[in-house]
Amino acid sequence: WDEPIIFELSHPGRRGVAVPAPDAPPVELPEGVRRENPPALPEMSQLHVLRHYLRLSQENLGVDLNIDVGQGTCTMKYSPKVNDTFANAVAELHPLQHEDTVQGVLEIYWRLERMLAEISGMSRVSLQPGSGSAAIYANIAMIRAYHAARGEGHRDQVITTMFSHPSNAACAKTAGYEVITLMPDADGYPDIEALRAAVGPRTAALMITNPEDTGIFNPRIREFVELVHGVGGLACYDQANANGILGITRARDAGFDLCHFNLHKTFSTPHACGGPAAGACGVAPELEPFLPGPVVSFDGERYGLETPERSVGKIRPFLGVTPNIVRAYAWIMALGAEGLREVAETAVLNNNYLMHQILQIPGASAPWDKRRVEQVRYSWRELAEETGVHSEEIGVRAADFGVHYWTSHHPYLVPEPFTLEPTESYSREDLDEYAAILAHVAEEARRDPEFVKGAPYNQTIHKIDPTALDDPKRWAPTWRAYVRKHLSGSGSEG
Amino acid sequence: WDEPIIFELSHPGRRGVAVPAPDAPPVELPEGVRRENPPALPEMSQLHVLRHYLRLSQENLGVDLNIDVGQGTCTMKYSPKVNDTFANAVAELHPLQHEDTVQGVLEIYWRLERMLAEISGMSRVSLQPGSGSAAIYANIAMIRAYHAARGEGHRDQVITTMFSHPSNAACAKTAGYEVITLMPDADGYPDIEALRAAVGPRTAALMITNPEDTGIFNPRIREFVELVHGVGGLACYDQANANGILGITRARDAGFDLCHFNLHKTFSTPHACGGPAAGACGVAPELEPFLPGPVVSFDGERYGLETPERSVGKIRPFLGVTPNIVRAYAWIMALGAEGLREVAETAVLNNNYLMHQILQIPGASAPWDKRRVEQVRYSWRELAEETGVHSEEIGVRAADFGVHYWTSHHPYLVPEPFTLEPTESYSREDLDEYAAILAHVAEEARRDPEFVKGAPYNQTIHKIDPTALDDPKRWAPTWRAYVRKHLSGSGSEG
Amino acid sequence: MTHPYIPNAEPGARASMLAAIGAESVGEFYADIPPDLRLDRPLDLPAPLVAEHDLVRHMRGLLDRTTDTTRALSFLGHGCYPHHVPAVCDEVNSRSEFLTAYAGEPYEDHGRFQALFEYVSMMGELLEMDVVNVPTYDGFQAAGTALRMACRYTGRSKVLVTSAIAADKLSKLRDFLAPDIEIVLAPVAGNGEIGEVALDAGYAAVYLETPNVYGVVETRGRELADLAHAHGALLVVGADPISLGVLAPPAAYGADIACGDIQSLGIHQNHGGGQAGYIATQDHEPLVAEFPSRLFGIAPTKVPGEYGFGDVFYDRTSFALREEGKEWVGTAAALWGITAGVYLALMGPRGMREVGETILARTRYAMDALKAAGATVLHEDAIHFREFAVRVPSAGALLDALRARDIYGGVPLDDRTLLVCVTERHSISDIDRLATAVREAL
Amino acid sequence: MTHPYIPNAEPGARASMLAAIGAESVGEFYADIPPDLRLDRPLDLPAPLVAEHDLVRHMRGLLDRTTDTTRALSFLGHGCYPHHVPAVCDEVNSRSEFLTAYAGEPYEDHGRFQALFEYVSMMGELLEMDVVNVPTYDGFQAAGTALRMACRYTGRSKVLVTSAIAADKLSKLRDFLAPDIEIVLAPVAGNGEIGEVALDAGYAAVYLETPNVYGVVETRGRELADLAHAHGALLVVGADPISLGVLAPPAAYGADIACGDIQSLGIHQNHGGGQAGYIATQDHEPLVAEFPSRLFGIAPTKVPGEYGFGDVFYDRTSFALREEGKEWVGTAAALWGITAGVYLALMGPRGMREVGETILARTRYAMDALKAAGATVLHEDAIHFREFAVRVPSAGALLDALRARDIYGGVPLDDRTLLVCVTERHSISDIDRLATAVREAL
Repeated sequence: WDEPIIFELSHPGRRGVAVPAPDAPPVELPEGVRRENPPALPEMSQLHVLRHYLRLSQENLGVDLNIDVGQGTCTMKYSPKVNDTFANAVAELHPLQHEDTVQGVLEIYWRLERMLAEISGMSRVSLQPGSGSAAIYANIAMIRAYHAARGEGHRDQVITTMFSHPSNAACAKTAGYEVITLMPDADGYPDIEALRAAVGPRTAALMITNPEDTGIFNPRIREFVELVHGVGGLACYDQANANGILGITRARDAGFDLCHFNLHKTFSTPHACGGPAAGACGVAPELEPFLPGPVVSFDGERYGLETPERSVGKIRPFLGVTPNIVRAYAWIMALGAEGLREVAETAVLNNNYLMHQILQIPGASAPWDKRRVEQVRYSWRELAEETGVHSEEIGVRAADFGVHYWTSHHPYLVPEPFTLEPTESYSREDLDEYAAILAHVAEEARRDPEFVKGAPYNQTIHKIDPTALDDPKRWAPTWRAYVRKHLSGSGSEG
Repeated sequence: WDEPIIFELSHPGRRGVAVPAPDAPPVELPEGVRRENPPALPEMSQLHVLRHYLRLSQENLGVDLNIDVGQGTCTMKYSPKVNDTFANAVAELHPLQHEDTVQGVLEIYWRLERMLAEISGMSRVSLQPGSGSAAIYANIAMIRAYHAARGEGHRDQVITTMFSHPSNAACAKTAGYEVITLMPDADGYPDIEALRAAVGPRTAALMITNPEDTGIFNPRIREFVELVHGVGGLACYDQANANGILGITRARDAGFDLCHFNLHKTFSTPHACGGPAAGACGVAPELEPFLPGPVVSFDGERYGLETPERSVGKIRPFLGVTPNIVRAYAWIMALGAEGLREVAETAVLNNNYLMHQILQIPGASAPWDKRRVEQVRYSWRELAEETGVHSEEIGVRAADFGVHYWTSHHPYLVPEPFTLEPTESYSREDLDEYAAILAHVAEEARRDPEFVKGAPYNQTIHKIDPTALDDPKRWAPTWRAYVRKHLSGSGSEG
Repeated sequence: MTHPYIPNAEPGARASMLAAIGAESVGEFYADIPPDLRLDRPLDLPAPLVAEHDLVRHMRGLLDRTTDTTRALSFLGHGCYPHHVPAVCDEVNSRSEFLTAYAGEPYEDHGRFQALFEYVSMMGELLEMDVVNVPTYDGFQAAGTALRMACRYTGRSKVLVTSAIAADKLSKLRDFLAPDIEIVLAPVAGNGEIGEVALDAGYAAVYLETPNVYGVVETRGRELADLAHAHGALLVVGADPISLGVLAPPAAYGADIACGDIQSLGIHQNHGGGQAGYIATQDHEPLVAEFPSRLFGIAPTKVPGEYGFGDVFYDRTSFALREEGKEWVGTAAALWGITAGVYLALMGPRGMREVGETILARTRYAMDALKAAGATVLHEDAIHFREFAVRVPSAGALLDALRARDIYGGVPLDDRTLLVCVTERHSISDIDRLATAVREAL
Repeated sequence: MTHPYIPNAEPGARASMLAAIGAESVGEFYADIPPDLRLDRPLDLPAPLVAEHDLVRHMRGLLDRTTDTTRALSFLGHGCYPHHVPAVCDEVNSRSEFLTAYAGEPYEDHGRFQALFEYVSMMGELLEMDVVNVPTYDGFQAAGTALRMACRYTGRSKVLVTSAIAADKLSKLRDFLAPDIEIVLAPVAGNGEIGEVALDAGYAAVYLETPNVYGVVETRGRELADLAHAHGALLVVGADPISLGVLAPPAAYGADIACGDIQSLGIHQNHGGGQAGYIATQDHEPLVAEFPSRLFGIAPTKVPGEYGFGDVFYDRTSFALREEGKEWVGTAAALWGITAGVYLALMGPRGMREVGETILARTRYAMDALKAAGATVLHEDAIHFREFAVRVPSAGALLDALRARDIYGGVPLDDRTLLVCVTERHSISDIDRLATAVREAL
């Protein structure tokens, strides 16, 4: 489809949906309060709005459509369709309904909390955060409240690692902490000597992922935790990469005080173009009083809501992203303990199989000669040196074959990175096909680098000129800005 | 997508959904009753089944995706999404539930029946038939029963017209009638002299469409009806083409004894790749006793079911295609009398506007210089004579631009036909775009006929070799037949 | 106000289009409709609910006055069955691309052709037959057509039909075969199976169903096939495909035509709107020629190795030949064919076997439970699949008593006989709940 | 049995893959996990419901123990609103392509980029502002970030916040701004609007909401903008976009940043899971630089006339700069942005005006009706949009009495104050029903 911008489809006088008439006396509004000019929204009939968005949807990929192993760290897995039907069943619930009218939903919260407590080894879990990053933030807020409650508000440093998600650093910073980032050592592990040097009386917490986004499991993780505990800090586990270790090893068993899961990663809720998602914060007993409120309580007969004594307050409105809570609960119920372990083992098998295939492509490598758990950060360094084609360009060209990948978060410590995480959802044939596509593109890059750099050829649009997006004089974050800067001829900046 | 046949995606041992375990003692089956060899169905995980079908869905058009004015006679219109939600609400109703437990659905049947009675002028309506053709068959069954009840079982001829849907002829034949088909006269109307010659004591009924599939309204329709009535026959109105005359003129007002509507055409239920659809038979009082059973009754308080005294019996199982009954009812409720008239007038306006655009394309014509109501059967005769490109080939090439059309039913009385029916759902811009595409393809045909004949170029697959489909030695109506004839090497016919 | 469904009703668009055509008003296009046929008043219809929310409220008000089989415990079957519908089936058949498409060419509608070809192909595997039609309306129509096919094929006009068949279905067969085909009914034996039959050279076909209307699995298929063939007749078998993971397919014991309804394959009950019919034969040209329905086949394209699809032997149909075609063909139930294909692909051979085993076991469990509860189970020694009949003092009274307990106890076949349906959706505790309620009510 | 969600759990696939890698068992891949960290027992979780139907039964059993706002008459709002959701909104956001996509490039995910660009563009029209973010989590987060943006922009660390704000939202602001920003509360005047405020040069921003927590529409926006600007501070306004068809957008009276929640734009209540936040400013580079969220912009491609999309000024974000970026960015609520775009496109300018008029009129009608029913309506003379507060002897007792009549009467703000929400979904007869019940209960 060559689908115009929606404003170009507008025709005055049309409409897509009608609104109930007031059937009560109209209300007069004083000048300045009433809107003067109608907003220049599109005017379209219902079919035309629908057609536009259906066409746009077809110009999008998704786990359901492609072999989505290329968004490493994101744990792209099958989100069962049946779980969407459960999520839809809560569509018309209001979050402030009386507890008596939502017992079934509260029970789901309660049961999911108990399950995640068992999976992590923690004692209580908050399901309020709207995503993994929000859960990281909630954990930091609890850490801050914990230290403050103990009169240790002077602790103003958070330690994290370079291969942990940037939100660990960014949330800590937002919460007012100084951030210390441990770089990988020669073996690819976070540098324990650097940690030793960093910990001290100012240490509030260690925020660490394991396995990190490289897919390498840090076998000395307990030592890391103990070093931080030794100086009175807390240890907080970013379990975004939990998919390969479900039922294998648990956060609390390594000594962590807090952890979080991304329900949209490990527990299969859909990624939804980037949310709504859901996060879960698990805590050890000493942090329970600080959990965001409310949490669900159960007296053996009835479910209720209560706010912990020293709660950090609200992380988001209401109880949580209930549709995703329902989905995650249903997903675990469909798998059980044995199933979760099969998820983990299969995700790890798939990852190691894919790594085996990828490493046979000349020019591809996986820095550090270590075992990997559920994902691998690969490098096209050799290929880029040989051909001048960068990892991003190879990824774009791969999209011409119906798959794609993500390079990695900045900074590119691994040069020319690409990060693959095949999860348990994909079949061997999928992995073979994916590897074959990358091998083909790598071969193309060798044969005709300019061709690969010119990609895409097979997509809705062609290669974008990105320079306009970083130039305040030309950037157009909305259509009205575009019209003003590029179509009206004035070109002046607002 | 280059999506394999589903059998090629099978991997032994996988499955897409699990089944509840028996948890009761197994039942032994004697030899010959138990299946011996498991069926060679595909074995796939759930995501892979889903992905396969989602990809196939993307390789399909639909009213929602394209400017679907090209399936003339089919009345492709917008089927409102909100009506699907109502249809889904009856998904778990069983058709033989006690009447007390389905009062709301029975009321919808009752109310829709009253609406269609008002729209047609008939006194009662059966909503049982599963489609327009089934409704035609039901009408013929009632005609047969009516004559039989009057001791006139000797009437063994049904008269129809060449531009009525083939099902009128085919259903009459199936019901045991000899079929007499009136050809169009020089003006494009069904030949009234031929009718005069055809009617007689053997005449059971006239089955006629108006406007016919040419889009021409027969102004002498009442004379046709009277001629048939004059010999004791019944007049039956195929209202497949009612979209342009809703609220303008009614079947009963022209004297018809029976009529039918296609709810999936005029009343917007979705075409669903070719069903489930729904038909409605309207009858005058003298035919009420023969209606298929059951019909819905209403005593002022409660809705019930009853079978008319001399009912022809079942046309299909149960009451009707309830999801579509619900949709059609909701569609009329959203429009009301004024809205239906706007539907008709806009459909007619769109048709005449499109005709105006199409007739400006060199090589396109609309045989018979008559006004058209809601559709037009056009001809590429001139273009075909000039270029050798046939109408079908032009339609296939048009598909490369995201639209398509249907030629017409056989025989091609209008040479090189194509039949367009724009309905009320399309905007002026849609019609302009559609006409522009046809103009472009016509121009291509002139410039490079072989190029157009080689189409498609922009579809999932390329031009099909149809010869294998009519050759018993090579045809393969199933994958197992294909494997046997084409892959196993034996090539023998079963 | 311009209605959201009618873009060109907007006065500006309307005026500009009229101007482009050179017409004064829309009335001009209606000039051929004589004045005495014109309706001179607005239609008398309820005031419209143009605002979508008003419509939703109205419809919800009506639809809430129903109590469906998820809100009661239902044992209703008799031609429409409460099997589990995998969510993926609904996901696929609600896709706009499938739901709103119709009859495009094999190119722009490649997906529809492939999905339907795959459906017939999977049905072919289940049935062990090479030719399966794109779905016709329902199992009733499929049976009627199958018998007409047999008559056309043999040139005969008499069929032997089991009387272990639903009354409504027989009503449909009578109407549909009426003009020229005689129906002779075969008796039901004491064990619930088809009884002794005698044939002569006038018969085109023997028609039996398995499981039959009483849920009884016929065990003499091979014998009846041999008998029919010995008299030059065909064996036509109505079989529910959901049983064929455990029961032998009709082709295995010699049936010439199989037919039935596919509603059980991933399609909701839909208040009876989920029916769709299949007809299947071997790849025997003279019999294939008698199909009225469309048949989709696989075909090569001009690119080597690429598949396309198209109509097999289109010239059989009434689309091609009007009254000279075989019966008629129209819009039937294609979307349910696609859906049944999704179901079969999800289930695979194991799923089909398991669902059959579960239904067999639970049906037997329910028979035992109801017997223990005091009902008389008919044909107790026969093999039952999914349904069985019980004799009670008053079917109506029992059903009323059960309904008061939110149980839809079964379909009354007559005043004293109740047909009870048990599927994989009914847990043992559901069946126990029924049995307890029956015991209390009897 | 191979689980339907895990294709390679099939033992044959597993063995062949291990063989291809040259590994003996999956255990090898876990060699880096020290034995003392290994869980030496299975997780203690409920027995799985692998059969989809068993899961459906289980979930339905839980979910049926809720009574949602279609089964009761609900007047609950307070941050989550029962507006009508057009069916097309649900159709689009349930499309697999959108629902299961994540973070592809502008090429293979062109549709996502365009749909989100269109969303921000339509919001821009509604707000009369040129820069709108890809949705953040919710209106709480949007307000917190807007205030942080104002502080970063002005280099100050004190904000004046209206106290006519939801307690939970204030709790979030306190936590989120805690480490370095001081919150000063502005009083509420007798008419329910923000009261008199005094500023000094330490303030980064004045924050008000309209309609505010009491449903009162603020009328002194221009005055407060001028006051803030006179002190070098920004005016930050929290506004519900559904009101902006009739109410002046914040930009019209001088607001520098607008923010709020878009749940009202075509998104179901979702038990509070339908929230999504917007933040908007004019196209003023230094202020744009303070956005932490992603901004999508339109860009040319190498084909003249073709549009593409991409991130505007990506280097602001924590994705690019980790702790040196602005706050953080992660998975927030993009699908709700797409949905809100669909809603705005369906409604158009007329629909947005009409829905505003209807809500204004019905809110006033409800205030009059409850007053007549004996409740004390607070801020009666103010303009109310969608919500108003009433004083009653006991909020809890009244709510219980109403709930017994299947009415969710409102959200208690304290023991004696009830917040009542009226939208276009509430008919006059719904309101009358509430008023009657209130009269009877008081």
